[in-house]
Amino acid sequence: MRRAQSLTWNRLALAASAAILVAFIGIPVGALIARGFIEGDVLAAFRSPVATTALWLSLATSAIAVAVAVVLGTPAAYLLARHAFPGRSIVDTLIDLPVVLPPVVGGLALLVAFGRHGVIGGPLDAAGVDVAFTTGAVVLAQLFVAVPFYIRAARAGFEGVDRRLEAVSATLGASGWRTFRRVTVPLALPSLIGGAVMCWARALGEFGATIMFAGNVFGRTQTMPLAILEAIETDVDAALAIAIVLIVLAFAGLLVFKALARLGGRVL
Amino acid sequence: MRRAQSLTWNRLALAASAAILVAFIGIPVGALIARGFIEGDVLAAFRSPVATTALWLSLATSAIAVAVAVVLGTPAAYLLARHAFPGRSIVDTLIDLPVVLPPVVGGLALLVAFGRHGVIGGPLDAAGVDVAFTTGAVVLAQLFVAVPFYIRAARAGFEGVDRRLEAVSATLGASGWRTFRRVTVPLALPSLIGGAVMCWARALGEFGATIMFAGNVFGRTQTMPLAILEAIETDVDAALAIAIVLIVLAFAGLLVFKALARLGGRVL
Amino acid sequence: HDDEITVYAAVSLRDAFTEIAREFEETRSNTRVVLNFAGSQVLRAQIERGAPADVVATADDVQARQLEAAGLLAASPRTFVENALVLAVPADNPAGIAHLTDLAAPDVRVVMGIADVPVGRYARAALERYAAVNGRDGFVGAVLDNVVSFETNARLVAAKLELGVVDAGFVYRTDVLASDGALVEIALPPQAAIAAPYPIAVTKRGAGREAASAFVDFVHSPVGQRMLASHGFRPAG
Amino acid sequence: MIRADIRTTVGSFDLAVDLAVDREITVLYGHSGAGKTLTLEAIAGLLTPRQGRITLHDRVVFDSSAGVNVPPQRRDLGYLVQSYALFPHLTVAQNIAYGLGHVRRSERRERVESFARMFGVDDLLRRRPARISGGQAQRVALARALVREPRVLLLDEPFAAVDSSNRRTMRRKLRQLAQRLDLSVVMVTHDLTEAYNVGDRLAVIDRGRVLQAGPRDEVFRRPATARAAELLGVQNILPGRVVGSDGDRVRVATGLGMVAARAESRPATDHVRLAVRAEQIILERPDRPSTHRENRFQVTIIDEAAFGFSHTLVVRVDDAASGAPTLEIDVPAHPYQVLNVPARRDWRIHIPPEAVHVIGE
Amino acid sequence: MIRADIRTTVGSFDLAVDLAVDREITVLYGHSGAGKTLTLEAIAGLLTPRQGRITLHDRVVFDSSAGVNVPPQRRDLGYLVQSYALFPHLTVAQNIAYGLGHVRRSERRERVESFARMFGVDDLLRRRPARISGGQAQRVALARALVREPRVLLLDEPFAAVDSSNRRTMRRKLRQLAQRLDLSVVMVTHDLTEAYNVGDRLAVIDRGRVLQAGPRDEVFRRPATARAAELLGVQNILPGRVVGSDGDRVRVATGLGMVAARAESRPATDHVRLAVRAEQIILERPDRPSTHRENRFQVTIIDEAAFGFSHTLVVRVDDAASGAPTLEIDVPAHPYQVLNVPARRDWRIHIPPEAVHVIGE
Ligand SMILES: Nc1ncnc2c1ncn2[C@@H]1O[C@H](COP(=O)(O)OP(=O)(O)OP(=O)(O)O)[C@@H](O)[C@H]1O
Ligand SMILES: Nc1ncnc2c1ncn2[C@@H]1O[C@H](COP(=O)(O)OP(=O)(O)OP(=O)(O)O)[C@@H](O)[C@H]1O
Ligand SMILES: [Mg+2]
Ligand SMILES: [Mg+2]
Repeated sequence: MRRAQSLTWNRLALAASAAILVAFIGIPVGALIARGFIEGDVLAAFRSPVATTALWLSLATSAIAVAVAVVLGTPAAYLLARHAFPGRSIVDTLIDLPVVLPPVVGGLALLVAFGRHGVIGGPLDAAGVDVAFTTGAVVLAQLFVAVPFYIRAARAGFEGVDRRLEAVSATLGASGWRTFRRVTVPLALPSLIGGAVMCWARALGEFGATIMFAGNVFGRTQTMPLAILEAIETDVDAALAIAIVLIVLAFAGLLVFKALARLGGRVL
Repeated sequence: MRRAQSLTWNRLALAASAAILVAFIGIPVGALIARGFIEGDVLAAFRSPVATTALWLSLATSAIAVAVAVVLGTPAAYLLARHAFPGRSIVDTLIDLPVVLPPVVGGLALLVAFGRHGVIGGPLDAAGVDVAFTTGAVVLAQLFVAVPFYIRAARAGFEGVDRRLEAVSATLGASGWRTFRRVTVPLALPSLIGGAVMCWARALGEFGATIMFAGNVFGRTQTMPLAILEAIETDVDAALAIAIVLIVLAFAGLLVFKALARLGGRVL
Repeated sequence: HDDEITVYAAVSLRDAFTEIAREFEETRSNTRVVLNFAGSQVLRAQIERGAPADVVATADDVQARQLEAAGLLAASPRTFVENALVLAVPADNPAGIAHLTDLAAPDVRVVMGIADVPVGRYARAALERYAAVNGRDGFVGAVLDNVVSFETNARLVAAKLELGVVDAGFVYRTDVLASDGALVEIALPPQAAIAAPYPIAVTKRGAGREAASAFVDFVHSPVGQRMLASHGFRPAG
Repeated sequence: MIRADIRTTVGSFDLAVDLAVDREITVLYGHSGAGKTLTLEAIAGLLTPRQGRITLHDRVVFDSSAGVNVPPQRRDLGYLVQSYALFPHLTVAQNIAYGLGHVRRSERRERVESFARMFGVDDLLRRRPARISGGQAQRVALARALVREPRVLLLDEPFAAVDSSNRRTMRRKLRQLAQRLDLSVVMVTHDLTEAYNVGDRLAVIDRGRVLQAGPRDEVFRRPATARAAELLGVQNILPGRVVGSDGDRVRVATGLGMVAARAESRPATDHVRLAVRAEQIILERPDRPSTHRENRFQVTIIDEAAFGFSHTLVVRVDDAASGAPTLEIDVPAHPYQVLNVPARRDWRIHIPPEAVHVIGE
Repeated sequence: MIRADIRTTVGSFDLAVDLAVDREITVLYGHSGAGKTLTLEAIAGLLTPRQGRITLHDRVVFDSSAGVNVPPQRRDLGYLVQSYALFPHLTVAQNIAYGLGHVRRSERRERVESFARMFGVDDLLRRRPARISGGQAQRVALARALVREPRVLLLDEPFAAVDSSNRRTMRRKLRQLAQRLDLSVVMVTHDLTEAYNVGDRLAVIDRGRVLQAGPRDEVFRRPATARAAELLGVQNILPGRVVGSDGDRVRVATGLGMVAARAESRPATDHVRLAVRAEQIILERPDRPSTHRENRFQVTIIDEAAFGFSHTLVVRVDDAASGAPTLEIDVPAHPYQVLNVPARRDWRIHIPPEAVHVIGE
């Protein structure tokens, strides 16, 4: 069981399709970066207050969005994976809907619900709480758009956990919570991490829902994507330079995230 | 092992967080739909040529995009899950990048690479092949933006497959391919399906990269999201009516997709 | 700052309004201007749903008029500046466009806005006016057949031109100016010249604020107009 | 003290078990698919019976009529599952320590180490389950179930994967622990020798029913039914009819002729079966006078096989009615040599009446 | 014909196995963690040894020096893994049929059914593995490995989870199949009885090394080393020194006194160990004259235990040197009763010289 043989042929086919995909994604991104470097001033972008302010805002809001997605999404995913209840597949599908909506429409939906005249926004407004057009709205927009990716991955992960191990845990006196924490979650970890990574990436790249629901105010709701698309208005190449900042940040962030997760998986 | 007990308390906590998420997603979508029905003419939208033409184009292109994502993404995911090679985590992270890029920037990247002067587009143009601003470009844009979701889910699924079962399959004379097809894929199926669902949903909702790379021409490259966002420019409520068409379609599609997948999983 | 006003402005005004706001704050030390830039349609949708805008400046008088009709403005919008529709080509002009009529030549890739956004509306009007005046039937259809993409805003048109993936497109003069030489303007025949008015107004929310109307006044002031002019806008005519 | 009287259906399998276990080791013995694992799962709370009642040390943990159903984690028991089910993401030490969440850190470590030593897995503590052998995994799983020192212990084939010397040690440790901690243990096995060597009490299960339960020797010597006798490895089961009884002797007419059996009383029915273990039949030279008056038969060896250090002979009784069964006889190596069995085919056997168990059905 | 001469290191475990298996059943016997499973994995191609050579029926499937390493699926063998590893998503029938991809549909079905019947799982064919018992799973896995009728068969503890009656049937079927199809079978077991009952040949493995291999009886009777003897269940191993030999008799001075042993020739070294099985020592009444001249010892019973239908006595030889080992003796139930062992503690034993095996180390 320790080391299986693999035919070179199969490996080649695998490598070929992986290579096509890598090229398909890598060449455009590479071309973009190349153009940004040649035509734009990437160094200046790295230092410009527009980019750095948006960068920090993006980092902070996406981190919060992922945290909320994990905290709320994990139980939801577990419920969907483990408990049959009437309407489960409706709920399951409802959770996927934000992915289908063009983000601007999603932002509109949030605005309709959380705006001053909305079902939720109305009462909140009466209580003096503003949601739309605040930094909080950025987080909500990101959450709305990105949480389905986490839930779907987590659900698949939970479904893959051997239920016998959970049963054994119970016979060893572990409460449901302890079993969940010590057996279910660690075993579903690759999927949970994968989902969180996708969720974070999606939140980081979110544009349409944010500009619609949170607005585009420098320092308050202007995240990296908004900064990039605002910059495009005046100069594509300046925008590309900011985009490179985002790409570098995301690349580093993803690498670190995955390395930490691997480490965590090992330590756990 | 057959039926474990669950504390009502835990269930409540689970149900509560699931309910919060469902409300968070459901209320805005519901509000949107309500508004669309009240203010827009949904029936007219369902019959309008703009909506129906865009609908078919969306269905066709997203279906092709998902098919390509599955065909190319599955081997890539398997490779990433099972074979260690230098630079694996770089490749892995590169594949996630399109998610981080605001779609318009992604479209820009595609345009840079596939445009007339691009690394890929240049030679193609010389050979008389146009990629940008065609229906094919719609598929490529959707693929670019959506394929990471499939690959990530598939990778997690493959990682979860017990390698002993694959080893046993080999001792039973099964070729690598047969093992993959009869053991690895069926056992990773929940993740593969989850990934394909997310991938399809993302492709269906794709706007920014499409309008940038494929343009927005009625009947050729105008998908549902483009039609909705074009309509928004003049009449929000007409746009909402078209959005409802998209939501209904996506909801039905997702339900059918999942039901078929469950069936397939059982038959397999 | 004890006084903060929020200005919602069309994205094409970004650089000009950023400068104007800085200057405005300079003159009124206790006032801060928060700027929010988005497409005119997004601005309208946001204000309709209670966005905290005190002043709104759109790139399209249709949106402004609809806001007024919805009773969301304190006073009628006033045009404070105009932009000019131009025909632009990439710096290297790959299709060798020299005149508006070249757009009808076979295999020219044209981009323009959709009919629902100003830049598209103006482009069509320009073409139609030119065709009508010169009696060229079928000219508009031939150009439209050459369009590879109808964009939802002028910047998407400009971006494609800047990348050199298309041959020609209708944008605003300010876009050409902002492109740092990546775009070249092809002069439109006088028959096709079209001006795009930019209206500005104080919203209902900003009605009570002195700073809001002061900002609008500042935009109209010679200082404001000079700054706008430096970004390619023309005084409202 | 465990009492389980439950009834349920799993798939097409019908389980109806009534089992009582005292402060001692009870072996639940039965063939593959008899329902042993399902019974343990029901006691552990992993399988909810349709109806019935389960008490552990006077605590009702399940009662269908009262609606009681205590979840597994609060039944306070140790359960070794048949497939070990070690946690793949935890090391051996972490696996063993898993159930010790409530114990202080220092003590936990000590206990883990002492139990690991007890089962000879102390040099594997830092490995993951994927990197140990099958028998090692089983021992780790046993240590994991025992380290909590629960008062009720359910063991599903705990020694199936380990060799005899390990098995001996483990058995001894288990017995010591059971005594020291006053445990009630139910141990499942399909291995008759195991059943005999470990248990104080024995319960025989077949097709979801407990056929017989009682002190080990009692069950072994006096199977209640022919099926129980068969399961308990009685090779010779003869149908017969009681024709008389005097004192502690019962006389039974069988296909082999008249057979005398020792029985406390005449069975309730006349149609009986006689159960005789192969190793209790005595082979004698036919040409020497016998010291036994009863149950002597002239036989012919028709088949033989050597198993380990004993020989199994299949013999036909010479005067038997046609269609009468053959008998199996076990002869240890020493008498086999001394008597020089291979030299001749015709022998005499003696069946001591004490060795004949009468089953009235 | 299987030949494996390999060497590798897994974790901290060092495997260096040299094994040759002919067209017959070879049992690989060893304790838990001895390296049995790793050996099978290497032969099956699931574990690539660091160096060595493996041939299956004259086909080199692995040769480190020649760079040959045939993947498992082209080694044409059947392998029953210790943990069964049934495919959870396939039914029992589909599991069994898994390796029959090349066989025609109608025939496939027939073969699946006949093998399922052979191992008594024919009424489970449509179930998923999660819904069958442990022993049933093992039988399904065995059917799955055998149905392909591979010429080389590797079985890792194939009977560990099944009861004795199933075990007997399975053993018989396996033997028949092996003969009919001319198979080379390696069967791993940790169970000595199993090893004795199934194999033509026996290989004893310990700590990654094959200690001894040969025809079963040969290995059982003449363990090559003290460790092999111990593993093979020889209870009495006495260190001694050869003091003389005449004819086929060797005389050895031990802690118990002089012991005569039968040996073809005087061992190469004088320092030897004597191996004597407990069941070959004969208990005699000390007050009756003995018929044996050699190897008679006066003993005292110091402990005793009953196992099944035999009794194990631990005795001390009365005249033994201090520190000399005690002896274990097995007495079957019948002589135990006849001699009335419980009545006295002091006895005489006789160790037949034929039962004393001399190990020269
Ligand atoms: N989930 C299930 N669904 C349907 N039938 C089942 C299920 N689990 C077990 N069975 C059947 O119930 C019977 C008893 O199963 P159980 O696991 O208790 O057997 P066992 O006595 O433990 O046997 P073994 O010694 O082989 O482990 C078997 O015939 C089995 O096929
Ligand atoms: N992947 C591994 N990494 C490190 N050590 C291992 C690994 N697999 C097995 N071992 C060790 O190698 C030794 C031999 O293992 P193997 O599985 O061959 O034992 P075995 O003879 O089959 O024992 P059992 O009867 O318990 O199954 C054991 O001590 C085990 O702990
Ligand atoms: Mg069982
Ligand atoms: Mg093993």
